[in-house]
Amino acid sequence: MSVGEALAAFNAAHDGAGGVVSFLGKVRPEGGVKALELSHYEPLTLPGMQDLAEQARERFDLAGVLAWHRIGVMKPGEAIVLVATAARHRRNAFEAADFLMDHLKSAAWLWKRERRDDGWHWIEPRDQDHEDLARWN
Amino acid sequence: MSVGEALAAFNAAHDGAGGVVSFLGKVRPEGGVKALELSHYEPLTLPGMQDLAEQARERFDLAGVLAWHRIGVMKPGEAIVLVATAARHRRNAFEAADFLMDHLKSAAWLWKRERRDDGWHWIEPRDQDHEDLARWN
Amino acid sequence: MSVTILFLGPLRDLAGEQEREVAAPLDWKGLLEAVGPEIAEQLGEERVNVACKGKVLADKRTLHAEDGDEVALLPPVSGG
Amino acid sequence: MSVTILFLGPLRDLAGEQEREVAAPLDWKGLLEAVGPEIAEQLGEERVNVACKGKVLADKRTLHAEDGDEVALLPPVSGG
Repeated sequence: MSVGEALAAFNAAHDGAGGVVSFLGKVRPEGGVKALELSHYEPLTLPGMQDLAEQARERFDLAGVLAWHRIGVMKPGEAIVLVATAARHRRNAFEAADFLMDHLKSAAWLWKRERRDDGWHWIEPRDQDHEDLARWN
Repeated sequence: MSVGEALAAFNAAHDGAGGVVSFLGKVRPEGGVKALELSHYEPLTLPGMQDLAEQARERFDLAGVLAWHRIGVMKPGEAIVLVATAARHRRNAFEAADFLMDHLKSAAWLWKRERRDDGWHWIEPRDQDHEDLARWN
Repeated sequence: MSVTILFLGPLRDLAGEQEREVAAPLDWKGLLEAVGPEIAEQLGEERVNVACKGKVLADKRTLHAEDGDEVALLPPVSGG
Repeated sequence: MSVTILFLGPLRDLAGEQEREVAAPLDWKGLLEAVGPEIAEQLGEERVNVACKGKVLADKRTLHAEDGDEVALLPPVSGG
């Protein structure tokens, strides 16, 4: 299922919601990055994402949540992550998508490395990512 | 062009952006609303939306902006408005989409009325909409 | 030798029509007379704007429409 | 009679392998010995977590893995 098909299905499934917000994150073709690899630990990663989606649903009174994260090797321009939120009011849908992304960036069981000309480098969240996450506490 | 096709084309056009945010606003099937009618004054509405998109592009350093607003009569569940923003960093893309929607809701040259059982009623922005708009000043 | 007055949004209901042709030239005083007391009262409110030839007037009281011009009466907006 | 230790993310590079079988049972002291000094140092850091049987330990020093259990070493994460 493509990103477009997933969003179309999500929209169709939430006809009654006034607003649907989506975020699509892609590998940026810059800084000499040739590829990105995301790895996970399935026994934790999947339940963790399900729990995160459920938290978002309750906290922002959502009609629906979609949270996808790819694993494996991705090339510049390719999709890494897709979230979508459906809510009665737009502010809730916006905040929930923001909340999901802040958590997926620096509080989900995923590990990211970049391949540059001189090989692979593990990436840790930036200070900005930690600050973004702290907004929700 | 459908909402899905528009978003797919927007994504494809902004391969280099790290993040793409979209907002889709639909007629809510509640409160006895049978239909919504949006009217515009083209000599002001279209240049106003173009100016708004350009403001968002500069303010949030966007790689791209999409802003669609339908006019005419719409039924519950149908799309009214679609915005999409592409940026290097996700926070900018989120804020720009939020900014666009707050302005389209209460500062664009559009007039909305609802048809309920007892006929048509003109809608003015809620206090919340005015407060949302004021955040950007 | 006429000016077209356009009634947008709820003003269309008050006017009972979408547009009206009136004699040119048309200034603020002439506009208030042309639209009748109910719409004139609305025009007195700060949040109701007036556009002439597709441009919103910074001060609607400076209206000066000539033959062929379109004057649009713009009540408070709501989109999305 | 063995426990599987999984090295996630950058710990995989430090370990030079993705997983290692060690003798059961395995406690915190046994883990530090089994992984070698470099990874033991990482495990001493607060931000490195340990999971046993698919559950993150609230206090990794209470580790008690038995035959057939999987112990995952979890360095700081980064997604998206």
